[in-house]
Amino acid sequence: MLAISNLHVAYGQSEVLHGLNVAVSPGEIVAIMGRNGMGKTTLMKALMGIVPTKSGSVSMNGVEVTGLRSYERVAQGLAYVPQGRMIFSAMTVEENIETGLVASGGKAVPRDIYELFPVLLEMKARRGGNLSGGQQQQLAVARALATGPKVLLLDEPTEGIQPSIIREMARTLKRIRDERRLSIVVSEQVLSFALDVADRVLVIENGEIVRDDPRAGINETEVAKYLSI
Amino acid sequence: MFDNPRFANRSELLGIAVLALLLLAILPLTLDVFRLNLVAKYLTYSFVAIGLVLCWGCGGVLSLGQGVFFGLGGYCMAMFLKLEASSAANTKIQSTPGIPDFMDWNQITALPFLWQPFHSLTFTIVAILVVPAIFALIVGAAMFKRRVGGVYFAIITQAIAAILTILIVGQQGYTGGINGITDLRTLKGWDIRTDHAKFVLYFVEVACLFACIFAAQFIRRSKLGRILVAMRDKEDRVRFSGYSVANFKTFAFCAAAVFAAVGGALFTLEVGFMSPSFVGIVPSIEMVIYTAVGGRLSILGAVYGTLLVNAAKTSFSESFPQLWLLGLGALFIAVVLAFPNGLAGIWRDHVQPRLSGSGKPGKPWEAIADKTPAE
Amino acid sequence: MFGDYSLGDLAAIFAMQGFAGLILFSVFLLMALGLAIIFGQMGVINMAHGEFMILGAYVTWMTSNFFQAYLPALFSGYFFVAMILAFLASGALGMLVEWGLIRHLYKRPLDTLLATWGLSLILQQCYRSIFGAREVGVDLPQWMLGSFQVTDAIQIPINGVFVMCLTILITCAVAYVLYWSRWGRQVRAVVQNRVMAGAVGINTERVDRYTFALGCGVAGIAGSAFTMIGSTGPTSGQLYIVDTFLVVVFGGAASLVGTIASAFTISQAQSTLEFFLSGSMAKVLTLLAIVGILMLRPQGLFSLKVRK
Amino acid sequence: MQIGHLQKDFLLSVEGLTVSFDGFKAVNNLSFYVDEDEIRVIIGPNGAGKTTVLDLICGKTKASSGSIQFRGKELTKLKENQIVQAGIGRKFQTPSIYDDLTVFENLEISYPRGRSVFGALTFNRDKAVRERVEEVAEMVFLADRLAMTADLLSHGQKQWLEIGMLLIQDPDLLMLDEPVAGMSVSERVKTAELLNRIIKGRSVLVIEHDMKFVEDIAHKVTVLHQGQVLAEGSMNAVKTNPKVIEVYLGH
Repeated sequence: MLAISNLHVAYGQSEVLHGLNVAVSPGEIVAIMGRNGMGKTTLMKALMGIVPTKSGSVSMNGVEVTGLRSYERVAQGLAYVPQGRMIFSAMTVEENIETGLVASGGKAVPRDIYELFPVLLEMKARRGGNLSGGQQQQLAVARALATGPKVLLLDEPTEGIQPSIIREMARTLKRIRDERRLSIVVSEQVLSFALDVADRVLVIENGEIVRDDPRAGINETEVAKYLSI
Repeated sequence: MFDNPRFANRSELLGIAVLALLLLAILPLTLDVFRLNLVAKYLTYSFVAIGLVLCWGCGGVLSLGQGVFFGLGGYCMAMFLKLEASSAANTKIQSTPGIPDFMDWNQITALPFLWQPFHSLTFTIVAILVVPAIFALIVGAAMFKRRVGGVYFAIITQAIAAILTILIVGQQGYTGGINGITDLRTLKGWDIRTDHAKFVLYFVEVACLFACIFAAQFIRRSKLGRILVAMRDKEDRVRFSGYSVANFKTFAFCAAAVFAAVGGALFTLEVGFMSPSFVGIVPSIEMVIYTAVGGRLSILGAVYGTLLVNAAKTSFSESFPQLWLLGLGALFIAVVLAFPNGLAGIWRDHVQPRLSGSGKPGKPWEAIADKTPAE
Repeated sequence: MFGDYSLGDLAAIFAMQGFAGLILFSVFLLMALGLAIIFGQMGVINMAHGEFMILGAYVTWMTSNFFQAYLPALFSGYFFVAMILAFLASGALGMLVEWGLIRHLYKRPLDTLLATWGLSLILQQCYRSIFGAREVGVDLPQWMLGSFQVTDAIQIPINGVFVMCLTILITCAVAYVLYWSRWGRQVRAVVQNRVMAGAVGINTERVDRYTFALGCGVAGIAGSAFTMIGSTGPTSGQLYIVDTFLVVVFGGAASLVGTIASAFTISQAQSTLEFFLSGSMAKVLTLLAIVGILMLRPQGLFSLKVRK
Repeated sequence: MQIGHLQKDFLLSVEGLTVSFDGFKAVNNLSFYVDEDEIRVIIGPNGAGKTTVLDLICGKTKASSGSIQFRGKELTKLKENQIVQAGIGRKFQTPSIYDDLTVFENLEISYPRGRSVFGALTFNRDKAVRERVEEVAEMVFLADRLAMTADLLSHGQKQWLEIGMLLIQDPDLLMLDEPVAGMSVSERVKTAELLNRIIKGRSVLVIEHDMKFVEDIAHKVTVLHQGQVLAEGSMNAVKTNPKVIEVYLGH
């Protein structure tokens, strides 16, 4: 589905990602773990075309997207829930979701999105900026789903969110995967969440993938070493 | 190597020497008095341009109201000269002798309070320097303390230029209205209209210009100048190095205002009148363009830019009046899009390396211009 | 100071003055609407905004001449055709300018200001070369001449009423486009977070181009409307630019309601002052008050409270 | 605890500090105290409010309520430059230096003299200044780069330069926001060595994720979570604190 090969990304002179290789199968949920500053966010941004790629390639279903702009990548089926959620805070909840419809060509917000997130239906006339962190997170996911993606990228979705909501989020993501048959790539620092949600756990350290384990038979303490304080 | 920052490095000193040679020898020897007076008129704008180099180029604060300060200086000077020209003997045919003619035409019967002190030359000279400085201080302090800058500052200064123009035009009994203050004759009895006087005034002006260049050069070479550059680049870092950013911006704005006012006062002397058409929005923006064409970071570039644009304006509008505005507009766009550092940038990036052949490439200046902050 | 007037006269004067204020309000609002889109939404300083208005005025003038010469029977309705043509002409020019000039300068707002000033000089000269230096005025169709006789003393000119109605219509249209249409959602998304807008699938460059064109087109309509109440010359646009910017900035740049409120406040202040003072002093005092208030409250009357 | 005990003089006391952005409390009723000569490290997951705390102390963000006392001086009422003059230096997360100026000029501007407009105009680059600049440049490994324009430096060198700019101010409290982020391994080692040298004789407040580095220098660690203190104490105590494990590992 999504294939990343030998991806190098640099800010000016300092290279942050040193040749990543990741392949994501259809319907798979992949968690990318690592501490702050290890390159998770940079990877997400590079996949969306927000940060330019230095060398290497990213392809979706065999279609090369490396040279494309963000909106063209969305049209190819990539969707993005950024770190910090970045909802359009001055716009209402409904308008936020509707911005995602530009790519999919729909007219109104599909019912199933509101079914996934009933709270958004209740609050559809509120300004996005006035939602709580957890609600904003749901809104950001809903907005991404409105584009009709094949691969959903989530950058630290648990950041600043209460533990009780985090568990629910894992369930929701799996439900999204099952209902829509899309692949999900999620970057994380919280191990329990990653173990809840992922089929495969990668660890990124200093811009390189250092571990790649399927969920079954994962050595939690080994992975935790890369994360714990 | 890190001794006291020298006043100017060798190439800058050379540049100043070349300019001095041009202004003090080549032009006076080759031009007739009429043309020389034209050059003198152009040069008065270069005072404004030098001020803009400090406040816009170095400090990143774009003022679109420099005409206000040019006008304040010019009007102060004009008021003094007008009072001298309106002696009771000269104006005995008026219904109220001893006051300027336009006041008499507007049925004003006594010299207004604000005009009284301009009988004194000393007061006038002090006013030329102090009035614009105080005005700039008030405007600058009010805005920079509230962190208003960039585009908003530009628009508000532009509005101030519009206000002052409307005020001058509207209050013609006190200001001479749209025609301005005209028919200026003598300075302490010395007739400024003669060719000889114009010749002498040219040199007085060039002397003032060099004083101004030296002052600007001193400011830019001082730590204050480096702080201005630093501020344009990373305002927050300067704040967190313990400086009050607002005070430094205000200083740059005041300095630019005083330079502009000196230019305005000299303009009145050289040209023999002052009018609101040098105060408003259009002249203010044109002055910014002189700076941009010369190079917003170069003091000498500002002088050359002013001279060149004005020379082009005069010769163009003499021969192809229709084309002049097209040319000027295209020049604006070309400078902004292609040469953000103007003549000085072209000189530094393309001409100088070839001349010296030392192959020591300077940092591309485009990068610097791009950093002029947005807000 | 009211001693010379009877009570009835005074009432009539105030009514007329109030109406004059409303016309001024319409003029300010029409001028500011286009800029509220370009500067308020996109943050682009377009100093050639006045020239885009004038283009609309000239298009209207040409249309009126065309109808007079070739379609005299339809002359009474030419204005509606002219308005659409004005919108298209200014919008098309706007699109061209965005492509050739503005898009290179989004990160250098002060430079945009200088470049668009250069553009305004070029446009002025073009107008002068094509249409001549003299001001031109359009002939109004018969139905727009004259005035409503409300009472003996109060007359309300029909063209003034027409401009007011037009203003209301265009304001509603702009509000609809920005706040309720699909396109407006994209514009607001791009304005709030360009990067994220791209990442939800919005073609931000196209949005920029069409938004700029829309603002210019609205300016064209404004210019078209102005031919109803005054004549047009090559430099007329420059007279408007400071007022227009102040209206938008005073209202709080990103708020359409703010722009309306500020146009209303400024126009009423100015027309009221004009009754007591000379026109120029009224203008000076109004502008001074605006500048003074902006120094105290740089964010303008209405600032949108959003969490960043 | 005895009544009327001697109140200890902390260098920095943060009490009841709250800042909310439109209802969202980024920092919520936060209190902590820093001693003289103490090295304090703040850790916590993204979004816990670490950088906001530094912003509040140095005046970049204004607190909604609460107090920050530095040597008995209330900081919440001061302007940024006054806080710096009171003796607090701050390093930003991304290197914040003056790209257009040389390394020498970068350091010189940070030299704590001639901070008024008039002072800057008459500032004289005398022997004391030159020696101090050279001394600091030596410390931050940039002695041979003094004449270089700062923007030609590598990422790591820029970070060092900013540390040098703080050092030359000789602050009583040094605040560092992720000083080793984005550095290569060799640069990290050098930076650790540098920081170990310069933190002597002053108090330091560090935000850092590199735990090896934290372990080396920290006297005391404060763990922030959702704008509040989750745990505080020695590195070992914090590491075994069940609440900390819960937040980080979720078990």
